[in-house]
Amino acid sequence: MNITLNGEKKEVPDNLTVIGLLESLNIQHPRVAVELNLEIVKKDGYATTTIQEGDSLEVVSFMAGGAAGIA
Amino acid sequence: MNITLNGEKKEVPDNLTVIGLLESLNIQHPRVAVELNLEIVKKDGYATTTIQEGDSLEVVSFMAGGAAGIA
Amino acid sequence: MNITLNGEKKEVPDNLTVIGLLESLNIQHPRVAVELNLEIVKKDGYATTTIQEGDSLEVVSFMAGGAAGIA
Amino acid sequence: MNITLNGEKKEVPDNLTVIGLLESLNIQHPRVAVELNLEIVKKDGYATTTIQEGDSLEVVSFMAGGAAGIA
Amino acid sequence: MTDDKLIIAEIEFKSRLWVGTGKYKDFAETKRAIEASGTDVVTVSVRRVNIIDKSKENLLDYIDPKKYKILPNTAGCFTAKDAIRTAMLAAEAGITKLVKLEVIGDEKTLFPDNEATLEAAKVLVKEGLIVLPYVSDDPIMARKLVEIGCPAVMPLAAPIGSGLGIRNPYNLRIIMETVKVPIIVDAGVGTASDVAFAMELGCDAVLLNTAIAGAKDPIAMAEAMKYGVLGGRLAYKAGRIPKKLYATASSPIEGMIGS
Amino acid sequence: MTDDKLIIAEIEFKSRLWVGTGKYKDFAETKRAIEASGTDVVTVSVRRVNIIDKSKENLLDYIDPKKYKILPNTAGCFTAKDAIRTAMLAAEAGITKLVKLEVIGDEKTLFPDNEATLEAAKVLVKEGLIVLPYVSDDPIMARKLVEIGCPAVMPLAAPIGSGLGIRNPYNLRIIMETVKVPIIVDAGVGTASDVAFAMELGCDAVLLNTAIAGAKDPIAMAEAMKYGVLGGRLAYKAGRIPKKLYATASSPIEGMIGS
Amino acid sequence: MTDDKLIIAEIEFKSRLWVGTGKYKDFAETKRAIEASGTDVVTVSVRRVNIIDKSKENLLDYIDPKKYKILPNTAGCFTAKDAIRTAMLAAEAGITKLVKLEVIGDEKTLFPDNEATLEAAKVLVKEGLIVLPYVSDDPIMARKLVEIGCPAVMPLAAPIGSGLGIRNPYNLRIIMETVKVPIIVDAGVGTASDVAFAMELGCDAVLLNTAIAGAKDPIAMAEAMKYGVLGGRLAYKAGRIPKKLYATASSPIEGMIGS
Amino acid sequence: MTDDKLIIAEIEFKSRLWVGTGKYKDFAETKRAIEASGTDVVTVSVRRVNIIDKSKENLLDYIDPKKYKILPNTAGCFTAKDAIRTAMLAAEAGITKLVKLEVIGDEKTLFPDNEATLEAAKVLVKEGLIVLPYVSDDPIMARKLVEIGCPAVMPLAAPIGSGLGIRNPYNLRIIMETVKVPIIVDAGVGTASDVAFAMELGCDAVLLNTAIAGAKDPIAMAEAMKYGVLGGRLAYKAGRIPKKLYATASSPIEGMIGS
Repeated sequence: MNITLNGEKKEVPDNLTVIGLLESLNIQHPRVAVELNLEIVKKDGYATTTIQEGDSLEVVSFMAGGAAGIA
Repeated sequence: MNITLNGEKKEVPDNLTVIGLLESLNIQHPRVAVELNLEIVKKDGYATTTIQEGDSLEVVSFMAGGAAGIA
Repeated sequence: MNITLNGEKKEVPDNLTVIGLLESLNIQHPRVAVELNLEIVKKDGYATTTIQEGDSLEVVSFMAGGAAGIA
Repeated sequence: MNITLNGEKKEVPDNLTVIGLLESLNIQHPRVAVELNLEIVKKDGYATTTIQEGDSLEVVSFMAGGAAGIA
Repeated sequence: MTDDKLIIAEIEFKSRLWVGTGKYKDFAETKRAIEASGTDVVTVSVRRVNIIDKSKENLLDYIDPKKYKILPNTAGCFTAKDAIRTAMLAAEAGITKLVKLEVIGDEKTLFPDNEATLEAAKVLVKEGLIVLPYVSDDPIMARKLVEIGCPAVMPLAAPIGSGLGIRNPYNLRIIMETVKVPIIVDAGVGTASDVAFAMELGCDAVLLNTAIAGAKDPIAMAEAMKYGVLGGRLAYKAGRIPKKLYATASSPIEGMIGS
Repeated sequence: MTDDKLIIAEIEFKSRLWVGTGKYKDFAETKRAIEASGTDVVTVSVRRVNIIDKSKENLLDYIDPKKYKILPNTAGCFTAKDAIRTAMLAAEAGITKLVKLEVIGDEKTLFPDNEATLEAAKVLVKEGLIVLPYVSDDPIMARKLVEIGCPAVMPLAAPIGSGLGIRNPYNLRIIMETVKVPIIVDAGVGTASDVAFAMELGCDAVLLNTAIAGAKDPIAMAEAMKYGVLGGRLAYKAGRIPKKLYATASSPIEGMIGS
Repeated sequence: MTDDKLIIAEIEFKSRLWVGTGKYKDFAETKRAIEASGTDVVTVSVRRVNIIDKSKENLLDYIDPKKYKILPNTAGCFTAKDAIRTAMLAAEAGITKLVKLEVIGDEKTLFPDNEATLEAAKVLVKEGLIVLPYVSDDPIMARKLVEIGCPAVMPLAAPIGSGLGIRNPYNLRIIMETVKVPIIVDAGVGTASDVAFAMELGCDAVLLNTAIAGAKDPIAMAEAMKYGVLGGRLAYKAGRIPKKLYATASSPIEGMIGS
Repeated sequence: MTDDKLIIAEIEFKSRLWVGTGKYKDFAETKRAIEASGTDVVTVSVRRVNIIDKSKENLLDYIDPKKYKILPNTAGCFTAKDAIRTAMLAAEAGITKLVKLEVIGDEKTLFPDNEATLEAAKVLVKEGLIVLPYVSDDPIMARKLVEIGCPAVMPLAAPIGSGLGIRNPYNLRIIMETVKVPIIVDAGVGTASDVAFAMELGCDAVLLNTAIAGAKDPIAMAEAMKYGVLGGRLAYKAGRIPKKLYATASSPIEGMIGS
């Protein structure tokens, strides 16, 4: 199925859970946060939350970035 | 009847119009503004607006007062 | 004879007085000052002071020039 | 005999040397300097320099005292 | 500089020095100070008519609205609601649609409540008033006020009555880069060099009250301020020499020392 | 000064110098600068994980969250909505409830949008986050942010990355008189004497990034800033001599700030 | 302020703005700038008469010595000897006994050589000249110059032509406490607010040249300077309000200068 | 910065903070303050030995000359003659050839008498002393002192004990351009940011006394000053970011506003 991940179209297997997605991307769970269709997915929901066709996901983490305003 | 004028209780004759009130106080019409129960009374309404028992009026004008914040 | 006038060699007639020199240069007397061999020549001495061979003269006046240090 | 020591009159024995004076005052030699009648007495002259009647001596050392101007 | 006109909402202002009417000994002194200042803009507050003491003189008997532009202010208002009410009454009084909008956020320092000021400005602009808002020296707030229809902005130089002068010329500069309306420095200046400096920064006018009314000799200070504004504006237009560590220095100093 | 602790929302901070992680050559330099600064508080941004380039190193492999307090920021957000979303995601990432809230009002100057910041702060405080808001040096806004539950306020000293230092110590003084929470100067400082001065004014901490990362030798500047904060704080606690025109002058010059 | 006269060595000066004649496009511009400045004191240098080009115009054909007080200066002299010679010639020229004594110590910065200036002043005072010495802002040197008979002192505000303005108002204050003769700020000012500030400090006059002649529009800047001096002097006499952190603050900030 | 050594007349100084010994409660406090400051240079005055009270303790019992470089000063001398006499006696005492030469010109302000200082320096240099002269911030005088053999110059930042800090960084800059010897700021600083700023300007060291001894907590202020000097020096070497009106501004600001 097709989803939007971090702003980019991506094809992923059906019935994929959030945890499945993260593992397929081999992203360590700690220190990331996931937003599914503008709703935050709690860590304890990663395993039970299934991604649907057309869903939009954001997976974010901490990056270099400074004092005020410095993106 | 009793009204509140500029925050003070005052007894005035019944069926008094705004213009009547101003004249009784011998306040020149120009350069004042009148608020009746929080509604502004336009100058052309002075003659036709009658004051009721318990009304609250504000009659204001320009006073010395300075730059920002100086009351 | 040869003299030095304002730093430049110059040939002038013998027995020339200071006033004679100024007039030959058609310099107005007022507002100038004359130095003969590092000695100031007072105005009333212009007529009686004769210039000798090899003398060094400075004739100065007021020029544009500004506040401190601006030559 | 009478001398002036650091601005004060003082009576001292005759034929006193500078070193004798310092010892009589039990002042340690190092870190002091001596001026006899406005002339500095070198350390190696302490033993040979004899003080005369009426001499004026200054015996100074290092004291607390700060940055510029703070006596 | 006859062509150096200040125009706000199609109103032409002859003077770039605007003055208040508070804190004077009496109306006579007020009048003389205003005349000495050479201003044509006088700001006044809106207050309840004194019902009891009818004898009380009226400021406008001294300051002729035909001669001076009257700029009502909402001084003393601590909420958007009160400021709106006061401004609407001022407009209804029928002399002018101009209003100097103030919503004070703190009684002690008289700093403006920028948010409430913006809220009130939105309403008053819709009502057709010409709203000149008193705000802190915040470029973002200045931009928002212009966006909602304020034809000028009046940032403070320093707290009202403090006499500290232009505390943050950098913010004023940034405000002037951010919005393209006249900037009128309002409050905080103390002396003639302060107003001259404000004009040299490129500000369009200065409004003050305490600096004149609170001086030992208000009339002389009023005249001093007149010259300060004239001198500062002329210097701004004349184009000053660059600052250098010394005259023969190759490059202008880059404000690294002492600034 | 072992007892001179900075405590915000029951969290104890060892260092009064907080640093950013942006603009460094690489993570190795970032790490060395942070170590040289002696800080225990590091601010980081919240960004999309790079999906394509999995090899890409992670900042937190260099900055150990066990060793440093991580302070996520909402840098780059221009609306309350985006800032709220970013802050909530940062909290969900599970390292900390702290957030440095920024809502930028202007891309050019990076001035904060105070109103939007207040709006976002209200939501985030309700959500249980510890909100440290970046705002302009406006005492009224500082008071409102404290009233809605911010445990500290982070006014700017000067525009981000400007290096201008404390442009308006007067406003910082007034903010410190107005609110009784820690004041952390955020952005605008350029060198060691700037941070020392901020501490001498009574500010509780300084957060900076560009001044270190942008210096010719970031590691040396990081160390310089460490000493600047230590010196300034000690001087503040030590109680400086009054300013006088000269030592024997009878009355002190009380205008210590800015003069 | 018709009674606010500046008197030096029994000579009464109408204007507190004194101007130089250097660096102008031509004599016509010089004349117009001087007129716009409202001054009655013009400083001129003493130079060799041009022998070759007799047609060359003379400055004094434009600046009428009957209308203006001519103040010859020893600009360009680097030794006491040259300055003495130049000053004596100026006096002999018969217009005035006034001389602005300068002995330059460094070609690059044009800082005065205080020692040599004092040495020359001693000689010239004995010769009966009225010596107004250009010196650095050193109170001790000011006192020595007054002790040997200078009726006024002319400390620099900043290096000649730098346009930096009053760099050290503290020293000027101390000089005014140390000597009781008129203090004329000489050199370094750049704009109208600088001269206003000098007058507000209590200085008695300001002499400048580059700030006017070097401006994009010298005539406008000359007028600006006129107003700056008038405004600053009036403000000084009027008695300004004290500086406070905010109006209701109990104690004034006394560090008025430099802050 | 192990290679960042200060060397004057072949003597190597570990610390760039030099301190005085005056105005302390007692020698014990003096010792503790000096230790806290981290200095290795201590200035002392030269005074008559107390003949009467032999019990009196000696400063050097507390400040070990093996551990600290002793810098005798001629504090309190008002003539070249007295300063020469005092300096010669100090040298004869046999600890050092170093002398901090002071000739005070005015008891009230403690400003130096530059002329007399130069005169005394000439004699003392000939006598083989290492003369570090305290002078006003006059580039010409600095040059003359270097020309006659002073290996460093000690200009004042502000009047002694005034705590005003660096009043004229411009002059210090010009002095550093004019002479190529170490510049040690002497007197006038008040707090840690002042000394940091002096170092950031490029000065080589700072000497102070009152700012530490006069603080409420001299020991804490001594430590503050240590950090101020370290931070300022490191920042100077690190190369600070340029000052801009805001980060994205194309050109550094040219010090036209606020400076």
